[in-house]
Amino acid sequence: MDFGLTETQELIRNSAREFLADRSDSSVVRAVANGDTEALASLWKDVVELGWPALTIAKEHGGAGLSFSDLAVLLTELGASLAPTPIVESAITSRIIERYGSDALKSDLLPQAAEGDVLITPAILERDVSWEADSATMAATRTNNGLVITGEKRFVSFAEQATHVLTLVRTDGGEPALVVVPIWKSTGVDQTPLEHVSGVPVSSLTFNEVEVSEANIVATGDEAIAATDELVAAGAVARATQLAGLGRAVVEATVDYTANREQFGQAVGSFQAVQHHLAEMAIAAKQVNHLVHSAAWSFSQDGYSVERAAQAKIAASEKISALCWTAHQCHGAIGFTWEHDLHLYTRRALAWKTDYGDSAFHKSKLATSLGL
Amino acid sequence: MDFGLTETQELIRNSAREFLADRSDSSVVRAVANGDTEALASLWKDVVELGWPALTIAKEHGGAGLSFSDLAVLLTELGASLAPTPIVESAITSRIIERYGSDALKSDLLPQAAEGDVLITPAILERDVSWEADSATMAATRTNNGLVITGEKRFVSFAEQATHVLTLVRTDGGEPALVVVPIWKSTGVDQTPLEHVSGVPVSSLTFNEVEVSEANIVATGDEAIAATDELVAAGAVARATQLAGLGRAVVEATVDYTANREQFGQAVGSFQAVQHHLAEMAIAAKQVNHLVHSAAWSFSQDGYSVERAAQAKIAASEKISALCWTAHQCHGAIGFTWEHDLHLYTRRALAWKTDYGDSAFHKSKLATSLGL
Amino acid sequence: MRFEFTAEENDFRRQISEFLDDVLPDNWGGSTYMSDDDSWAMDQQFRNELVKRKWLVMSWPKQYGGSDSSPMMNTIFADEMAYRRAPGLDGFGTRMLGPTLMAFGNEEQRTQHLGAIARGEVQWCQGYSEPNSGSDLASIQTRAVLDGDEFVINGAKIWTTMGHRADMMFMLVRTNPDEPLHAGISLLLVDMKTLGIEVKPIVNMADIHHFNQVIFDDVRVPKANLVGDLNDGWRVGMTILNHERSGIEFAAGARAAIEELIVYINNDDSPVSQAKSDPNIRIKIAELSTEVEAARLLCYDVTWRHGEGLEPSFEASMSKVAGTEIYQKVLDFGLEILGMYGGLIVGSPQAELQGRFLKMRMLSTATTIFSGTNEIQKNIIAQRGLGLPRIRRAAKTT
Amino acid sequence: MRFEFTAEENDFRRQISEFLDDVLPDNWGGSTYMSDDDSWAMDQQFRNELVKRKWLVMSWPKQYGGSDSSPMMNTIFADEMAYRRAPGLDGFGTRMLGPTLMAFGNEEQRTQHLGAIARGEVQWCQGYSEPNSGSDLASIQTRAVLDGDEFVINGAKIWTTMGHRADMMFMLVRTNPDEPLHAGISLLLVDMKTLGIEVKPIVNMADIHHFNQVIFDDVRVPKANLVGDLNDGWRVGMTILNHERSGIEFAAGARAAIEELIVYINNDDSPVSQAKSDPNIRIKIAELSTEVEAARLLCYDVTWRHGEGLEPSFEASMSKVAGTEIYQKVLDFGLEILGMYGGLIVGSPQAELQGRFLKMRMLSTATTIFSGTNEIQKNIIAQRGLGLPRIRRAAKTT
Repeated sequence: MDFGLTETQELIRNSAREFLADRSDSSVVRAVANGDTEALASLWKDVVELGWPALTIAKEHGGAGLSFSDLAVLLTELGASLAPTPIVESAITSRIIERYGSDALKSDLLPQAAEGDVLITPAILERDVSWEADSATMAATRTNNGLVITGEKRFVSFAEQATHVLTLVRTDGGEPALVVVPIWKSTGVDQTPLEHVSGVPVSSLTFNEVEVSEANIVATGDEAIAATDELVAAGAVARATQLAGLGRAVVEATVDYTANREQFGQAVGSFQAVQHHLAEMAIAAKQVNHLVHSAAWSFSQDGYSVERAAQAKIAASEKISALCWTAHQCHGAIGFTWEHDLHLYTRRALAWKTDYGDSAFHKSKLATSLGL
Repeated sequence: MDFGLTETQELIRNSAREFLADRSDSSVVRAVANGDTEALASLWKDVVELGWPALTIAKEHGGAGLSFSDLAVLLTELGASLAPTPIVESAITSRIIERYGSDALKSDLLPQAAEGDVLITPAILERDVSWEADSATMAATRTNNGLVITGEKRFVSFAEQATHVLTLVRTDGGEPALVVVPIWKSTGVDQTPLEHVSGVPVSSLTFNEVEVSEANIVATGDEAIAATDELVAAGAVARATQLAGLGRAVVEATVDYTANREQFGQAVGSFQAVQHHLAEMAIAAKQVNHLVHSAAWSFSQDGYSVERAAQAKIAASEKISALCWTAHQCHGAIGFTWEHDLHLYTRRALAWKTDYGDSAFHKSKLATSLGL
Repeated sequence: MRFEFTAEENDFRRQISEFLDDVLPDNWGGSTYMSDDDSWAMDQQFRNELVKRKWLVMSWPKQYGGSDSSPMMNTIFADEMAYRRAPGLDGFGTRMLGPTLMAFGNEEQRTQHLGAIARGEVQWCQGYSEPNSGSDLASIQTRAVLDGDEFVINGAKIWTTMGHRADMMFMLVRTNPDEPLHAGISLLLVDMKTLGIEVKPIVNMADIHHFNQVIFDDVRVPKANLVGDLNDGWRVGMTILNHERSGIEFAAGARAAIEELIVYINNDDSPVSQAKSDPNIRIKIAELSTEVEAARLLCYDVTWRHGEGLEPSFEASMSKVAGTEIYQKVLDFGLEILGMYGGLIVGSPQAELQGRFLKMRMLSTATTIFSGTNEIQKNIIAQRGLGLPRIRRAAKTT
Repeated sequence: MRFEFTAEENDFRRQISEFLDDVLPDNWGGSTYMSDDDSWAMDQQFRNELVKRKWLVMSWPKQYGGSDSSPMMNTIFADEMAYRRAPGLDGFGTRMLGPTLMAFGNEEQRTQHLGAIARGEVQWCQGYSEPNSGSDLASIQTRAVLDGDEFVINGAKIWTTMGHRADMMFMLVRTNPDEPLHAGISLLLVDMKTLGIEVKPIVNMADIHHFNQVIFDDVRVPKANLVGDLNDGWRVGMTILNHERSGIEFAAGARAAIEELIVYINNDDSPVSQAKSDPNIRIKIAELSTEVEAARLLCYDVTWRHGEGLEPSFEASMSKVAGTEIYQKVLDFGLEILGMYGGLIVGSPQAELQGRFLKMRMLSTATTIFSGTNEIQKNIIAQRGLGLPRIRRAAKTT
């Protein structure tokens, strides 16, 4: 066991902190939440420049070939800064294509993804908002050249910025297929932008007889289910890792506020009730931090630990949003204002809590894995 | 709404407090827990003298004809004193016989129950310890004269003191029957005394071809199920009411201890963490108190509120045992000793928490009742 | 003990309910998410309806235009109104200032203000909190200096709900800076149109403008606007805070939310209708509805005590803690049931239950903070309710 | 970062496990519920086995009979032993006194005591708490007065675990009554057979005799038994408390309990086997196992910090709080699963899982109280860990 950062990881962390402090302060977060797509695009350009989308893509495909564990270090910083940029979407779709896709598809897409020339985002959920791969119903008809897709996917993050979606369909025979759809070049794809608590772009997409070539099929049958499960697990750990960073930032902000705000002639943070709130918040943040890094460690080129992924998301979903609410309690009235940044964290925590499976979903996965 | 006691209720409360302070202090509770059956019998004799078993039995059957709401006032005091005496068992079996039994059975048993000449205790649970009436499997064969019973019932309170049990069997045709078995006069009934956390006698009973006359059948078929459901609900509310009293007593004892124990030059009870523990305990105790009296009020001669009964037991089961553990935390080391009385409350709370259905059982009942 | 309402009480509850059936729009989700002029207009219109039915100040004595109705009737009214999220109530005028003027105001003040409140003609706001005095109200710094027949006020108030709609403010000011904390404070009535008052909006985390900061720059107020004695404002002002606070609105809001959720998941058209057969959801709803009932009974206990002439001081703290905590829990659970839909904002395409649960959860954040944080309420319960001692001196805790 | 153990560490864990497979009785539930002579004999026998394998003092330097094993190896050892509820460990001698003598003892004291501890020949106990000094240790009143070459001790210690089995005690005494709290305290080593010592049993709420009260009536102890400097005992004694405390035993106990429950409900012979398909039970087990893993990682973090030479002070408080709370929760849940069987006591007919969960839950009550209550641990986390200030003076909280 080693809870310390490697040299590479320290480098990632320090450069991320420096960059994000400058380029993703709360004014940028607020601008993007207000629909400023230029701010978002500009941040993405810089992020590409730093090589973050390339981080975990194999060297042979133009990436840096770093591990999911290394990525996790970056994700905590992205979480702490609430950076509105689709690194998670990019990293997990790249991973699934790398692990399940054909050599041709990999050679085609991964170098472009590493360069930021394409952005592939997952499109999994349908009307029943279930993360269970089995529940996908979007119809795909087989043709000589590939598939023709008709149906709807909901809650697709950064769909407005994405060039492709990685989506799960069900073909005529009932067989599932995981497929990359180049939405920027396809006809028949319509977007409905949603107004979402996350403060980043989220849309629903309708597919009306959208043609996709055979080459874009990543996996079919049981393999498509396994790949989707892995996509969801990777997304869950990534969101949990962002939540870990977010939680750390909220603890720090709350310590800072309560140590300085005075009432009854005392720093508010000297009252035992507030100290105990903060002690419990700090324990929770540290626990989530360890669980997410343990889960991230388990993601290798051979697979991942279903248990650790579930535990990371269960703990992050429950503890970090609860921690945000307790932070509000410690901040009192000032934290209830729009002007104060605290609610930006709370909103993002609410979004990430549910994204890629809420705690109930992952508890059920974990229970099965524990032999129940 | 009236949260105050009626004159009758004040009388019941005051006389119960006075009597129990004298006759059921912790030395008596400890003696009975150590198997002193004479102490138990002597307390029962006095309790009969006071007319407590007769309290809710109708006047026409030799009782006092008071309401379940009046009984609840007595039960809180019994709970607060941990009095080891089978008033709950007596009261709820009397109620079910009065509501569902034949006139002959009522005229036979109720006056004797009121006088304490018979003691009827419920025997519902089997090996799977389910309080669901439908799950009873103990076999009864129909004969010309009645039933012949073979099987086992577990966790029968005060079976050693009881003259009769009120038990649920399943006849050859699969039809359930609720029946009074005079175990003091029957052959084929064996007792296995259990060692139980409650500190009162609890046994398992085996029935080996035990003959019971037709006249002792209280109800059959759907009516037997309904009667058993009501028995369990009444037992649940009664135990919840005892828990309410127990909780009140533990809050009082903990206030008393923490207000006087000093550490760091302060009364322990002046620390905000301890004050908040106690504030939450006090809220819980008051909530449970109100819920149990609301539930008890709903028990009339026409039936009862399924929702209120469930809510009372859910809250009492969860909040009062939790409150006891917090009391241990506030007491520190001294409350961890055998010599200190606190664990007597904790043990009884653990027993009552599960008796007549734990919170999970009643939540399921309540959810169904709420239309889910 | 009697755990049911009288026939008269049930009848009254029915009347309110029928009235609300009539006047509330379909699918009414509460005015809480409308901070615009329309919602203010609707509030005014509702208040007129309440005046017509003689409900607005029903708890007041007949001589001031009320009906001398019992505390139980008043709580039933508040319960039903909050349960339906009805607008039109006027907490500041009818429930806070009115009773205070009856107790401490002089004849002229009563004549001038009570009738207007009873007729729903005037909107009051409350000037208590200051930027550096939140939980610790006694430390307020806004000064009022007597200059001839007028007080001259300088300072700032904050968290002034409805400050931008109000005609009048009742406010605590420091009239004697040499006295220790509580002793140098007075209560003044101030016309919001007086020269030198500036109202700055504060938008809350649910993106709604309820609060304001109110700046006082040499604001001159007639001496006659002093309520009670000079420097006795702490006693007068705290009476306002303690008056008839049953906390029923939180339990009522929780009850409404949980019933709405049950109906919602039982509707097969709901995209998350599978929740209704999920045993974990069933159990959780049972648990929450038990807590709601537990909180509700605490409120009616406070009301009953009030009717019996008993002092319900720490019991009100209990009902506030229990009510606000369960209200937040029920809303959290609503978001949980809604899953990804819980993240959609009011007005978003594909929002379920109009996105109201998210907005309500945001708004509910304040309930455990304002009117005395729940931490302070627990101190009150422990000290006033249970008689536990205060810390004697600096604690050495480690 | 690396979230896995080395091959060597895994191998060592396997060795311990195989050893315990060999020597533990079938269905072993832990010596915790055996307070009789048999369990003491078993403990002694196990300790000899540990000595044979060179595990008892493996963390000590080679010069004192140890193996200089790493903190990580030590925690793995503690983890596995606690997970199997194995007897034979000697916390007082090997983990508390030994390292303290290495740091503060003189050559003679080391020679006299370290070898005996390493060979498992002597049982130590700890004399810290007093009837009026529990959480507030610095207020101890037991006096030791120098009289020639001897200290004369008068007073009483309480909660002395193993006091009735111990050969020796290390104890805090007040040697300068005029000094403020911490400054007048010294650490003495005392032979329990010395004239004037009376050991009175205290039975705990689980009906087990672990604790004792120890009365000192003019007990004469050689001056040479002073460890460290006179009146420097607070520093010496606190080192004992802080030494290598990872808290892994609580997480290990919780892990063992939850795994046992999973096996138990998966067994169709179990009367409560319907629990395995109850979605609420499934969810709850997933939740608890997540919490157990979260607590376990905190312990290994403390261990890792220790190995890196970093100061793990408030991190140890975190692992203590998290470990003890989840341990109690898991046991509560075990009783919940057992339903009515949860109420049966060890030895009762029809008891399930030998009635052990009830006994363990009773025993676990102490874990959140002893070695610094969890409330005090949270103060430490807030103040030492997060840097929050202490109260400056009496707080006016209402």
